[in-house]
Amino acid sequence: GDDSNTSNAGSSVLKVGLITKFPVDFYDTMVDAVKKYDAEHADVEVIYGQGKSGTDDEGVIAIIENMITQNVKAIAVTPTSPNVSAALDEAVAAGIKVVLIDNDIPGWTGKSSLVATDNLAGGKLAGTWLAEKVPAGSKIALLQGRLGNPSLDDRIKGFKETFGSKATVVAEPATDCDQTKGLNAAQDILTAHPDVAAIYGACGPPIIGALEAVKAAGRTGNVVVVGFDAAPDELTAITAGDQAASVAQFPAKMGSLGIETAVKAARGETVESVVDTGTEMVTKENVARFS
Amino acid sequence: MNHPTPPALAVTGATKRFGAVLALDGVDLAVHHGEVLALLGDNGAGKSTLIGCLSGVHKLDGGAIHMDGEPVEITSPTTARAHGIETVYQDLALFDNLDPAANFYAGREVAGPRWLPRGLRYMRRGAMAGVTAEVLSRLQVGIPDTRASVGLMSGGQRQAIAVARAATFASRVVILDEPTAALGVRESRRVLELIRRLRDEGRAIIVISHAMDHVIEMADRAMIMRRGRKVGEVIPHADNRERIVSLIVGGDG
Amino acid sequence: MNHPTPPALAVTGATKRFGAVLALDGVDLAVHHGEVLALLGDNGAGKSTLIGCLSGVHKLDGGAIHMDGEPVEITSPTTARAHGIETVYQDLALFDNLDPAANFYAGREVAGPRWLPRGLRYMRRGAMAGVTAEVLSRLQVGIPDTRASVGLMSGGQRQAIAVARAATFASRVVILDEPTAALGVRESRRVLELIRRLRDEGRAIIVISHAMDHVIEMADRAMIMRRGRKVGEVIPHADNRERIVSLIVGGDG
Amino acid sequence: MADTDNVLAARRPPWRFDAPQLALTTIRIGPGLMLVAVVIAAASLSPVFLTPRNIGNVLSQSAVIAVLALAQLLVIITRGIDLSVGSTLALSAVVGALVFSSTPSGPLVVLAMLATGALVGAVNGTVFVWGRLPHPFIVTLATLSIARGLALWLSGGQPLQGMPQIVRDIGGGSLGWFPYSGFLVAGLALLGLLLTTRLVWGRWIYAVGGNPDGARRAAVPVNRVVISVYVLSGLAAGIGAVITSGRLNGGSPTFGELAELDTIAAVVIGGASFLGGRGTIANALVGALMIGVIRNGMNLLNVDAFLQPIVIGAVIVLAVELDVVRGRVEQRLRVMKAAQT
Amino acid sequence: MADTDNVLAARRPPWRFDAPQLALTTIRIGPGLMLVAVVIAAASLSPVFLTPRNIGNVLSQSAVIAVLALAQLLVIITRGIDLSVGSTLALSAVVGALVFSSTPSGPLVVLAMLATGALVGAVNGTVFVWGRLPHPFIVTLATLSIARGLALWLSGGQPLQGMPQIVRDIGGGSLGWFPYSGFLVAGLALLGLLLTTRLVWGRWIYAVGGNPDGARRAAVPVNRVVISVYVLSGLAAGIGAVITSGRLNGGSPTFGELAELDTIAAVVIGGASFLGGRGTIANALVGALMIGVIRNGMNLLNVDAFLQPIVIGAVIVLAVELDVVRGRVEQRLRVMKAAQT
Ligand SMILES: Nc1ncnc2c1ncn2[C@@H]1O[C@H](COP(=O)(O)OP(=O)(O)OP(=O)(O)O)[C@@H](O)[C@H]1O
Ligand SMILES: Nc1ncnc2c1ncn2[C@@H]1O[C@H](COP(=O)(O)OP(=O)(O)OP(=O)(O)O)[C@@H](O)[C@H]1O
Ligand SMILES: O[C@@H]1[C@H](O)[C@H](O)CO[C@H]1O
Ligand SMILES: [Mg+2]
Ligand SMILES: [Mg+2]
Repeated sequence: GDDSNTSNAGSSVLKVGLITKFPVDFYDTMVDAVKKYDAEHADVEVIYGQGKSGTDDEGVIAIIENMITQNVKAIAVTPTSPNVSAALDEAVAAGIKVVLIDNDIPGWTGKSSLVATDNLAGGKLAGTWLAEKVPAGSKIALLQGRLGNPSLDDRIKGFKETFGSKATVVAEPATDCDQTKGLNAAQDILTAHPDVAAIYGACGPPIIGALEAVKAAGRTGNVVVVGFDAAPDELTAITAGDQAASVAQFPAKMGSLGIETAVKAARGETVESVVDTGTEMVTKENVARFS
Repeated sequence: MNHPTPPALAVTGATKRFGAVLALDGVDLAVHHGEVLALLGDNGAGKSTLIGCLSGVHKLDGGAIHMDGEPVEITSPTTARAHGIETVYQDLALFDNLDPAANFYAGREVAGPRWLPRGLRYMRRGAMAGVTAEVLSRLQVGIPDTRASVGLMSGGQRQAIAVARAATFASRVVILDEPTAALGVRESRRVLELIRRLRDEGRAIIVISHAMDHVIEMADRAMIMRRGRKVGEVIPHADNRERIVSLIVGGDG
Repeated sequence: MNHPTPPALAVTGATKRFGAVLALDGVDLAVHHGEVLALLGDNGAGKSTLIGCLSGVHKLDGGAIHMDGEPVEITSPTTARAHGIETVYQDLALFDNLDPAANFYAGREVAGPRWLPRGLRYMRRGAMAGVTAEVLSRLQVGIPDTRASVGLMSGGQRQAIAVARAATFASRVVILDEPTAALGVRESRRVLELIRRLRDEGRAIIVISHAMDHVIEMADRAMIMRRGRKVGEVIPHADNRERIVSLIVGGDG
Repeated sequence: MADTDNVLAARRPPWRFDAPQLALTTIRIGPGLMLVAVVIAAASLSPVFLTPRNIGNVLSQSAVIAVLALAQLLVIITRGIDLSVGSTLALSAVVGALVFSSTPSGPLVVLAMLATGALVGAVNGTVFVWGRLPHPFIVTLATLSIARGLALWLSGGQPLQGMPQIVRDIGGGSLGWFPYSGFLVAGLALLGLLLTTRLVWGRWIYAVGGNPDGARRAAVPVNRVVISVYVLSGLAAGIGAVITSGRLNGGSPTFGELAELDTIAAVVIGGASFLGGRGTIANALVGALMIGVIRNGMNLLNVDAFLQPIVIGAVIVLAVELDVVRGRVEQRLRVMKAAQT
Repeated sequence: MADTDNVLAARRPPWRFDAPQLALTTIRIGPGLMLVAVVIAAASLSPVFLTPRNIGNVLSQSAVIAVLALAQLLVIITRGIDLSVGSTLALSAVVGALVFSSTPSGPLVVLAMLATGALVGAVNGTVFVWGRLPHPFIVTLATLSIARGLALWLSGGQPLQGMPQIVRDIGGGSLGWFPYSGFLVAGLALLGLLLTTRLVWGRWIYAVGGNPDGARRAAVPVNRVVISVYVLSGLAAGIGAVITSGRLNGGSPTFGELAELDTIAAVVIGGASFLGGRGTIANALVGALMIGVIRNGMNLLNVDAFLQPIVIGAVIVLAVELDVVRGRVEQRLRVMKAAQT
């Protein structure tokens, strides 16, 4: 429902919470999809919360606690790490249904459902894809995300699993998913290893930075750059041919399916335990579908 | 002494409050060109406050200031300086991180060109260093390295720099708040000589001091304050030393 | 004066270097119980350095210290205190953020129980406040609020607190570095009285001062230093004032 | 206070109504007044705010900042600063989790966390003191970086799951709605109060901050005092690690990011000064709670995530500005009172 | 210097070989010696390090920290601190990107970025001065938070693509291997040198830091000087935004995170003191380059990501410790030299 008018409308309105990690376009897309759902369903009121960074466990926990206080019936949450599970246990104990979105908490059994991309699978997808694009024995570099962030780490782990030993990894610095750090790291890698054949990154912003370094080195199109998330800037670069590919997730789908599942669970309906929102390689061929 | 000309600096009915403390209560003071006026009084009598009002650090709550007979308003250190009043503060107010020349010229750097705003002017560092070195050598202050920062110098050297700074720039009035407190015999003498020289050049001088010997030696006139009021004025002399002390200390002393 | 007993404090052949500066060059000093020794000399003569070595702030490079005839080692402020030596420093060394009682007892807080390490003991704040209030009232220092921090107090009040602190805790020797420099006539008198009282109670006292009047008034003996050396010793008196000054200033003065 | 009062009773006039004194006493509560204002604002904007459950939330959400702020206060009183607290917390938590993976003993895990924190603090203190560094900013900035790196390296960059029951209780348990971590904070605050107002060591901390050189001359063991406050700050980071790990049931190398800014802000909101010698335990707690209440209130009111930093920044500067005004009024009242006597 | 030398020439002994003087001059290079050491280490570990291309990389990677550090130095000389530079950079970049989305004019975009930075700086300075806050830590911590919030809000949390050609050139262009941003830094450093050593305003900055109260009594316009350094620091953040946006061809609200720690570290590595009145432009540049060289070297050597923060922390504290030792040796040499005369 339209929260300003119907928030006090009594028990017929179901109050559910959506918690996202932090303010980036990925979660904004998710939140927008949920807001759309909210507007279309007068019998549901969604309250929102967001952390400060991709690893802001404390912030997410505070929001969970506050939502328990506000008597929501279900929470759809993008967990920053397994560390938020204790707070989610409290929610479950208070009779609140919990739906995890975006990524799982391995081994946590309290959830009603998981609506997510499998980041490990996404990484594997990128590894398989890139293994076909680079000649055997060449050099590649990996731009890690923020150390200690499981979903970002999974994207690297999955990549390595399927990419195998097709090429040597000559560098894998952490970029904190920061554009400037991605650019600096790529500059240094291209200087130390001018023959690097491909760069794969665990998140979008450092890849956007890396593209600038590739361009400055005069190797645009010549280094295979693969990102993750297919953020708007990446899509532009793929269309322009500067970037080769990116692993797309579907945040809007995650959002709408996630909130729908949460509402269902709160109403006592049965829900699927895993809803895979899937990943897909975005390349120049299919980029039009994503823009 | 009889003065046909108006005093170089005169304040009448000076009143100053800090919150509920009445630090100055209708004080009159006048000092003439070529005269050394000693300002005496016990701790907390209001001496520093009074000269603070004359050097623009404090603003008077009541009272009027005249210079050479003309009414003037002293509202900031800048206006005091513009009126030719220079002050040696009790705490010296030196910049420990700067060299003697920078200390001399702080806030009145020699710089150009004139059409630029003051802050953007290019400093004539050579000229400033030259004058400073000359003044200090005239004062016989032994400063081995004139480019060292004054924070590295001894108490005596520091006091000498502060006094020399005021002496150099005062066109009309020099105010000194306990200029010899930390000085030894030799250094004190130099300062006393300097004060006499300034007087002979026609400057009006106000000196605060607790050292009765120095007062008797240099002052033409002494004005005594107690609890924010003026309680007397005498020509200091070895003979009336006791009288001055009893004025300072008051009836209950 | 003739002293059958050994001096309360004696230092022989005191030598101290700061880098290449020879601040003390074989200085001998002795002070007896019930005696006030004035330590005179121009700025930089080495007076503060010498007493710094006696109060444990500096370590002597050469020389020996005896107390009541016994050799002692003074290596830190703690050992000096343990030997009953208390010092009023030139900069007072007060804690502006603490009240008078905390200043009095800094580093020697009254606290218990004894079996705990010193830092973990519980302070007897009442006892400390009581003694402090009593000492200050005996000294007739007008301190309106004994629980205010000393940073809010006037220069005179602060100096009085520093002097009273040393007077209270010195069992044998009190050292005062220019204790009246910032004081007015009345306040100076109180300090001079206090020094006399301490002497009468049998304490040995060393006072540094540039104020010749005060030296003549209070000192039983004066020792003069120049450029790190002892250059003379006199019984100060109004008659030999000139002689003392010329000893201080030296041949070229 | 009681003792002092006895001694001075003799010289005090008998009690009478004393308006400036009353005003002075009220206004001295200082930053506490600002906290009350913020609480009233939050309570009137959100009906949930004053429910016991939410108060419990505020307390457990503020507990870590509060613990760190108590020790940061001691550091700041000595004119220092400790930038490394957040990273040290992460390192302690990771070490705790690793210990737990090889032994189930709760006390051992807690001990490991506390020891790790204290060790980092000892490094900060000794490098600063014995290295004669001009300011602790540099060494604690370095350990900020190093401790985070060690935490990442030890954990392989992974959050490590699982904590013994005692840790989970300390961080996440509660007595009714009142979290155990709230009791822990209260206990530590009382210890801090004891230290800063009654014990000799606390007096020395203030003396060192007020006049380090004077303290040395007064035979205060200055170096040991300075080192001790960094050790206590590291220990507080270890305690913070216990609470955080308990709340989150695990240890992660990303814990405590930017905690240094929060704790310093708490201490400064509480009226302490970087010039040293000033600040009280009660006010540091108030500062920590103020930050906690503002964050919680904004979550309850569903304030846009983008706006939250703006509101926090504005409230912090407002609180300190109000305290400046309060201080000036206090000064005026003090003068008025002095004039009476 | 030249002028001073003329005046004093008369009282100087004629030149002769003077070992302490020589040692003194060498050692006074100070932090520069440490930079040379780090460069030699990097060059001997990586053959690529001293190639023109990599030097170009180091310069362009250090440019932003260098620009911010030049202004942070001025702030620190006045006893202040500016924690807000990183967020201000982000805000300026976002504003620039938004302006670019409605006008293609390069100069207008640059102007918007500079003006935004200067505006935040002006807020910092005036709130600090007119609010009589005890320390700029608080207000700049608040604007750290507020500017980041505004940047997120204005951008909707999105990185905004696209910058005019002039901005792209400034940030990403180069003359041969020498980046334009390197020239920009050099130019700003020269301006800084002119300001701090030759212009009246610069002298006032040192005077205010050395003795604020004395400066006031010497008729130095203290408030204006203090406000000006925060405005310059904000302006530097605007310039940093131009460089960053140009390098990345866009403006993002996440730019400049933790830049405040890097710039303060650069200034402190360069020997400036939080007590004010001390520090030089050249040494602040050295500090910034030192950080840039270490980061670049670790990337070239493919140092494990976990180890990088550890190495950075260790090198920073080592550099400052070496400078402490250097300072003591200098002191000794000075005394030796004084003894000669
Ligand atoms: N800024 C201030 N705020 C409040 N009270 C002040 C201030 N300055 C001075 N006073 C008070 O005004 C009175 C006069 O002080 P002042 O400094 O003028 O004394 P003084 O005669 O110079 O003493 P001294 O010989 O110790 O320097 C004192 O009671 C002092 O406490
Ligand atoms: N810590 C130090 N380091 C280097 N030189 C010092 C130090 N302390 C004192 N000196 C030097 O030692 C000499 C003696 O200084 P000292 O302070 O003992 O003089 P003083 O007789 O107390 O002078 P004043 O009357 O000015 O207090 C001076 O040349 C001084 O510069
Ligand atoms: O897990 C999330 C998302 O999947 C997205 O990639 C943004 O950053 C990460 O932290
Ligand atoms: Mg005075
Ligand atoms: Mg001395």
